[in-house]
Order: sequence, then structure tokens, then C-alpha cells
Amino acid sequence: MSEPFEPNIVAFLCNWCSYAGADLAGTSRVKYSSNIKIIRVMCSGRVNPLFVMNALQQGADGVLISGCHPGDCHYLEGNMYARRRFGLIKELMEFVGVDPRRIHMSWVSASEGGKWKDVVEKVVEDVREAGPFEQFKRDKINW
Amino acid sequence: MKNQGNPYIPHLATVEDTWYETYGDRAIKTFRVVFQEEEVKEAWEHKPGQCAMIGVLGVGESMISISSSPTEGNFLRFSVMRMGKVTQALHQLEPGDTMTVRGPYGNNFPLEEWKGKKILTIGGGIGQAPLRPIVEYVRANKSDYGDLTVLYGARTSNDLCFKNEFDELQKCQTVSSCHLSVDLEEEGWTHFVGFVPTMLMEVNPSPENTIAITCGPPIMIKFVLQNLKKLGFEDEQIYTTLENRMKCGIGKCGRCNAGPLYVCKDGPVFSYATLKEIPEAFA
Amino acid sequence: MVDQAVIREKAKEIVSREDVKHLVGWRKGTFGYRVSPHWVETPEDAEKLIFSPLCSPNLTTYLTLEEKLPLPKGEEPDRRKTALLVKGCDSRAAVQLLTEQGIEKEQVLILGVPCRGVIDQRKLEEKFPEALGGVEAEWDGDKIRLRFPEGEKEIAREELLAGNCLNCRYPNPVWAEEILGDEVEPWSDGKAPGVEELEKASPDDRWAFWEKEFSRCLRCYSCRNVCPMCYCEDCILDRLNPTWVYRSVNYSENTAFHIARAFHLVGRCVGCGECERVCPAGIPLGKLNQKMVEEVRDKYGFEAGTDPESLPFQASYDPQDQEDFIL
Amino acid sequence: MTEKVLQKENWSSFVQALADARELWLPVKEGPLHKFVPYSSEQETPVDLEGYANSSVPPKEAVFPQTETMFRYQTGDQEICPPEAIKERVLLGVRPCDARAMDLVDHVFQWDEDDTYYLDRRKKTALLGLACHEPFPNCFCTSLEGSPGSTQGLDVLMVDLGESYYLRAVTDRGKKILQSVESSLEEASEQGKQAEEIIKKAEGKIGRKVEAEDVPEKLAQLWEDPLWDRISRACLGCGTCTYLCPTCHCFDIQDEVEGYEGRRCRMWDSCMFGEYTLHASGHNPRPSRRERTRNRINHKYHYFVRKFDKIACVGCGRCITSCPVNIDILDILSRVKEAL
Repeated sequence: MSEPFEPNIVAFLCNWCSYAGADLAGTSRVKYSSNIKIIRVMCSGRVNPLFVMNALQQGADGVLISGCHPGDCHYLEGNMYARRRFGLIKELMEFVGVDPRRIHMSWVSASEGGKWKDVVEKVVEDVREAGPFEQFKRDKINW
Repeated sequence: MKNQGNPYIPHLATVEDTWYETYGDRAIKTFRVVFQEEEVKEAWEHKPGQCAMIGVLGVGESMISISSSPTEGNFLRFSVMRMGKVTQALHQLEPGDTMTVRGPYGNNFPLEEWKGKKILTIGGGIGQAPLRPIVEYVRANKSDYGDLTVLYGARTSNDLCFKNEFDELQKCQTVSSCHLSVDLEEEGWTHFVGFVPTMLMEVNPSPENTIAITCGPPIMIKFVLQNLKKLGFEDEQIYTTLENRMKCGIGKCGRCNAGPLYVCKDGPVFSYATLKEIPEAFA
Repeated sequence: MVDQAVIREKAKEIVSREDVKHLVGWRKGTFGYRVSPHWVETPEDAEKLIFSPLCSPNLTTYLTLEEKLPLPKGEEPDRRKTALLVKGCDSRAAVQLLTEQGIEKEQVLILGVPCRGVIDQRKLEEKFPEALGGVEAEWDGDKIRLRFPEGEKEIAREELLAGNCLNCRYPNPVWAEEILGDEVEPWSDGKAPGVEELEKASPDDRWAFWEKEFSRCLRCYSCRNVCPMCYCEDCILDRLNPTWVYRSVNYSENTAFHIARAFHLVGRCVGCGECERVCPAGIPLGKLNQKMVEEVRDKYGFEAGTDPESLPFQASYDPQDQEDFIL
Repeated sequence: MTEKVLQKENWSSFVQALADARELWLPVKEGPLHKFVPYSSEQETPVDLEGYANSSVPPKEAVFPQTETMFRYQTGDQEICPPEAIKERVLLGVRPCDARAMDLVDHVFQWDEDDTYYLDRRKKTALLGLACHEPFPNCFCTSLEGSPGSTQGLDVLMVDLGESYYLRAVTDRGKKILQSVESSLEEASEQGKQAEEIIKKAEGKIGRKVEAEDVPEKLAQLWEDPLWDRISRACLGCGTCTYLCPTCHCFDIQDEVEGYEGRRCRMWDSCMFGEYTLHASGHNPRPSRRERTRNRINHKYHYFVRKFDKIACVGCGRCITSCPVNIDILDILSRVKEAL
């Protein structure tokens, strides 16, 4: 069987909770797949849907946005806006034909190193099933 | 300068030396660049007043006036103020990096016609960059021209460009008088304090057999033109350069027009006599 | 029914008021079935005002389209009101602009005209090619009467109305100082058949459909500029530093443009159908926005421009928002 | 002068023969609009020109593509490589007004320096024109020295006689094309006169007109006239009228980088957009739609005339038809003429 498809996933992690959670997973030597490319943002509410679009255009096969649990947000309601926003962006992308398994959102707090590993494994598995993202990838166009 | 017939393909040039003229968020940096290919270096000739499209591959290009006179040597000098995407990328270039250059574009100061006349340059802020080649050219051919007066002002003293060169300009005898100004009082500043148009009235140059060239922010040009008229200058004696957004530099992309004139082809140097009838010139 | 004479009288009265700068309405276009926006400044201009099934332009977009140029020293900005004739969907756009502080209440004078649905110009051209030579239209019960130079014809409303009008829930203006004409009976529950049928298709078919549509896009941005909800001074598409969406025209950048714009309209689109009408490539943008309108209505119980006191949808949240998709 | 007749039954063999000789472009219906696209033999819809008044997007797309790669490079090693040359091609079904428009745009791209991209495509593109027999309601080509049967800029002129097409070669390149598709053609006898009548009748059907001789001088004196406010008030500032205009030639140049590969490309731009003249400092010499509309009309009916002594408009009527808010150039011109 040809070696399995290695997806390329961009993850936007909120600095206060999820990034610290991923940091904790690292310091406690938790192994998780390296397909995840982490970008630190100050709050999940900062992530603009255009980031998701641009990531998919430039070769990402999946996008993960991870923020604090409701109520933990350092800025009180950033994750609430993000929740509403990414519930809708998933619907819109699905309506245009993008596989819903490519866009994920998760709550990971600073102490949940283990949960971060499970979230990453699930997302990588989902995107691997969905296969490489070709739909509106940028470099496919004939220059 | 044709490049295998395709006017859009730029030549590659290496940045030999670069230094900051002014600092702050709208910093001005000067680049001395030399073409990488020998035959391009030989074949290139430009006249004072012409511009070139300089840029960085992967970022873009912008039209910058060549601020070195052909008499100074086989290199090109550009002074770039950091404003947008391309100029920011240019400001990150260090000596040894590569810059793309294409041109020269635009018409030039009609220095042949001005032979035998007195030359008066009035610059403001970055406006001195397009005027600098005139000063160098006239100094190099001192015998052909009358006396050279340089007026130059900026907001504050560290906004003044070519500071090191002005000290030398004030001493040498090829320049009859050189006046610097800053807008506001500053300790340690001995020259004129106030706006360039008011300094112009102070210096009160006689319009007789004189050519006045002015470049700078639009608001300064407006008042300088008024004052020059008050001093008795005729429209044909006054020249200025226009700046507009340019993309092709060869009169095709259509965006740099001020009324019927294309700034990249019919300009950037215009006499006030032509600009007077174009209402959009000073828009 | 709305009588044009009533509108003209009202316009004359409004325009002669001191605190009104001008009134924006519709007038007959310069050819065929076209209707163009009309500025009424003097009572004579009011004579040209019309209201018919061809009056599709949404005039609320002009409230935010006027450039606010710097005034020469000493000149006071003109604080007088802009009066506006609005249909049901247009009035919702005005309400949505109000809730987003795109306009101030004292800056506008809204006159509502109950609407029985506007004609889809492409359907009209297909069924009556001679309409390009000149036509007048009128509602008549559940039919539309078309007056051509050579004679009159009647056709059922359903065959000629624009898609968004067929499933319109707010034909009567939602917010207006005055309603010029008696109210009409709403005729739809707001479910668009086109959206359902596309939802049932498989993801690949959906993508095939949208890829074909988006690759036809010319990026002329008329859908963005006509939209009353798109009034950012410095649109993200024009930004160069960083360049989010490249200016080259191919289906990748076009898709990014359309998804980004559709997303900026979630919870704000009032379904006036202008983006679909003005698109020279005929891309069914209304379908994209209608999907999100229904999504937001069913899952969040929110409809844009229906309640002047509501908070903008994406700038507020509800603790009970759905979160089943969150890991 | 070679004159031929093509019976409509062997239209598809004619198209196939053309496609074998050169890369064939023809107007295909995509959604509600006709667009010139390269012909591929396994086209689902049968290619015919019935019900085709004129393409919504003008054939300028074949010689001045909406997005065109100027050169590619690797951002690391600064090595610039221009794109490959393009093949010879023929455009079938071009309307005479669009062919005249291409001649006008040639002036710009040949003026003083040659734009090699445009001129290379232009030389390799043969135009097989189709005379109009059913003009669109907004056509006004006859007021600008055009005609439904004008042959300016065309290599071959086709006229639809009902069940057959009359073809006449205008240039020797046209003659070569007709020879290369000899098999599907017959000799013409008196169809030439029939074609003339059809063209004469079509000229009579042109409903809209304007006397444009005095417009350039009047525009020069109407710079501050309030008519520009009234005209541009409804304008949305979108790019539809300029993108669909066959004589519009403005473009933007942008760099695009993907990983280490980059390209410099140019794409259509519109003077009706705000950032068309926006300086990096934020200053905009044309800040509002009033100046931009004034500039668009002045460019075509005043500036172009001062530089090339021709009006840069061929009366195809696309800007009237496609404007979302029905700003009508003939209405503008009549106001300009009345204003003085």
C-alpha cells in the first residue's frame, strides 16, 4: 500500500489556553503527530475566516481553531464569538462543497495536555480520510 | 533601454551601499546601485529628472526618480521614503542584495535649453531627491550656467535629506547660495526657520534670466508657485514634477494621467505653462 | 396597491421641506425594461418617480455610498436629511445599517412602499425578448400585466418574479416614517427551493456547481458595490499589505472572494437579490447568501434588519449557541 | 476578391476544419452570457451562432487576457523567465465593432514603445467577423463611422443569409484561411448582393445615435460643470462598464508568490475603482465617483482624440446594457452637448 497521505494542518491556538495546553503536552513528553502546524494567536476570537481561506488556498488540507472553554477566556467573550463564527463558516464551506472534516474547532484549556493530543489525533485522522485538499488550492492554476 | 524587446522585464542591480537619510516611521533611505550585467551598465544613460521603476522580485515595483546625475559615475542613486508595500521591502535591502530596475522613464529637465541661465531649485522634504541631479549636473558643467541657488526645507532638521552633502555645498564656490530651513524653531539651528515659500520671499531671487524648479509636497508647491508669480517669474520659467500612481511606466496602463497628459510619458517634468491649463494637475 | 400619484405628491411635499436634502426614488430607465435610481431635488423632478415590478434597485446602498470628502476650511457639512423610498427588503437594509451605526437615525427619512415582488430581468428577457424594446409593468392580483409598444400581455407572478422575492417574508416595510399604500399579504415562509436542492447534492457535485459559477466571475465587484451591507471604506480585497486575496482572476481567488464576502454578510444579508441581478456573469450569489440566511434563522433565530433594537448578529453571542461541532 | 458560401448543414465540418488549422476561439454560451473561449471538439452544447447578438465579454480577452503572466521567477535565485510563445489562432464570430475596437486599442500598445505581450497575440490572431443582421437595442456604431457590415480590422467577413453564410476574404491572411477550409465551402455567385442588402437593412435597424463631432471640444470646457455630479450620483463605482468595454485597456501589475515560485502578472483594472489612482501616502487625485466618471468619459471622447485623433468608442452599447444602475453613455453625451 503506498505510504499513507500525510495531511498538512494549520492550527490557530489561543495564547492563554490552547497554546499553553499544547506546551504542557510537549513538556510532559506526550507524542502527537507532526502534521499540525501551530500558529499562536492572542484569542480564538481573533481568527478571521480569511485565515482559514488563505490556509486552504496555500496548501493546508485542514484547519483547527482551538480556544479556551466557555468562561475561561482571558478576554471574557472572545471564544464565544469564535464559536458562533466557526459554526457558520463550516456551514458555508460545506455548502460550497468543502468537506466538513477539514475545519475543526476545539476547547483545550492550559491544563489539558492529554486532551490536546486526542484532539490532534482526531483532526489528523479526519483530514487524512478527507484526502488532500485540491478544490481551490492556489498553485494549481497555470501560471 | 530595451531588454530583448520586452519593456516589462527589469534588469538586476546590486545594492552597493545604502544609508538612512532620515529616521522615524516615514524614514528615507538612499541606495547606490550598480547593474549586474556589463552591457546593461554600458548601454544605460539617463538625464536628470528621469525616473526608473525599481522593486523587489516577489513584492512589486514603484516609480522612483533617479537622484544621481549622469556626471557622477556609472551608478544610480535612489532615495526612497517608506510608505507602502514595495518601499517597505526596499528598505529591508542591505548592501549586496538585488534590486530590479527598469527604465529610464519620463522626460527630463531640459538642461540644454537652460544653458546660460541662472538656476534656482526649491525643494521640500523628499522633494530634494529629484532636484539633486540638477544641482550635481550644473556643478559639473559650471561654465555653461549662471549662478546656482539651492533652497531646501523640511519639517525638522533630522527630516533634511543629503545633510552631509549640504555642508560641503555651502562651502564650495560652484554654488552661489544655499539656504536651508526648518518649519519650527530648534536649538542649534542657525539657518532660516519657517516654511519654504516664506524663505523664498526672504531670499527674493530676481526672475531675470532664471529658471526655477520646485518639488515637494503639493501644499508647498501651491504656495511656492504663488510666490514665484509674485516675484515676477514667467510661467515658462517655472518647472515642477508631478507624482501619480504608476504601474507600467511606458504609457500603457492608463492610470497616471493628469487630464490628457500621462505623467510617465509626457512628464514627470512639466513647465508651469503646460500645467496651468490642466485643472487635474494639482488635484 | 401603491398608487404612483400618491408617491409623487408625497415626494413633492417632502422635498420642499427645509430639513430634507433630496429624495431618492426610481425612474424609468433609458431603454427597454430598465429602471434607474432617481434623485428628486425640485418638485418637477418628482414627476418622473415611478413604482412598478421593475423597480428592483435597493436604494439604501446610496446612504453609505456617498463619499464624505474633506470640506474646505469654514464650510459646514450638509446635515439635511436624505429621504428614501424603500420596499420591504430595502427597509430591512436600512434597519440593519441602523443597528450597525452605518447611518444615524436623524440622517434619513424613510418612506415605505409595500411591494408584491420585483421581476427577474433574465426571466423577462427569456420569456419576452421584445421587452428590450420597451415595456411597462404593473401588478394585477396574482398576475403581472406587461404593456409593450405593440400591445399588452399578462403572466402569472410566479413565472416572472426574482427568486428572492418568491420566498420573501417581509413584503411590507419593517421600519418607515410613513407607508405609502396599503399593506400586502406575505406569501412565503422564506424557504428557498434552490437552496434545499443544492443541500441534498453530494459535496463533489456542490463543488462542481460552484467551481463552474465562480470561474465565470469577472471580479468587477458590482455585487460588492451594489450591496447596502458592503460599505467598508478600505475593503479587505483592496489591501495590498498583506495581500489577502490576489487580484489575478482565477477560480481560486474568485472562490476566496465570494466565500469571504458571503461570510461578511452572515446575519446581515436582507435578501434583496441585488447581487444576483447586477452580476454580468449571472452567478447565483443569492443562493449562497440565502443558505446562510436560513441557517442563521433556523439555528440562531435571528433575521437581519427586522428589529431596530437588536445587536449585530456576529458582534453578539448567546450562551446557548450550538456547539455540537466543537471537539 | 475570394467570395465563398457555406451551407449551414456543413457548419460543424467548417468549424472542425478551422479548429484543425489553427487554435479556434468562438463565442460559447456560459450561463446567461456569451464568452469567447478556445473551442474543444468534445464541447457538449452544439456550437452555433443562433440567438447570439454579441458576446457579453468582448473578444479583447483573446488578445488582452484578464490575467496574463508577464514572467516567472524563483524568489531565491532572481532568474527571470518569460512565458512560452502562443500558437496561431482564429476568432470566429467577432462582430465588426469589436474588430474596430481592437484597432483602436492597438494605437495605445504600439505608441512609442511596443507592448510585446499584446502585439504578439494580436499578430497571431485572425479575425473571422460575422456581420450583424439583428443589432442589439443599444448599438450605436453607425454614429461613430462603424457599420454592422464594416470590414475594418477583419480578415474574413461572414454574413448570415438565412440557410447559408456568405464569406468574403478581406485580407490575404483571410484568403489563406478560406483556402485551408476549402472543402466545406462553395463558390459564391450573387450572394454578395444579398449580403449587401442584409447589411443595409441592419444599418436601418440601429435605433440609437449620437453626433459625436463636437463632444471633444465641449468636454474640454465642462470640467467643473455640475452635470458630472448628476451623472455619477447613481454610479456604484464597480468595474462592469470598463471590463466589458472593448476599447478599455487599463491594467494593474502585481507580484504573486507561492512558496519559492513567483510571477509578475498583469490583470484588467478599472478607472472606476477607488484604489486605481490611490497614492501610497493615502492621497487620491480622484477621490469620488464624480471625478472617475468624468475621467472615463474624457479619456474616450477627449484625451484619446487629442493624442490619436480618434474617438475611443465603437458604439457596441455594452456599457449601457451592463451598467447595474443604467448610467447611459448616450444620455451623458447628450447632456454634455446640451450643457454648452
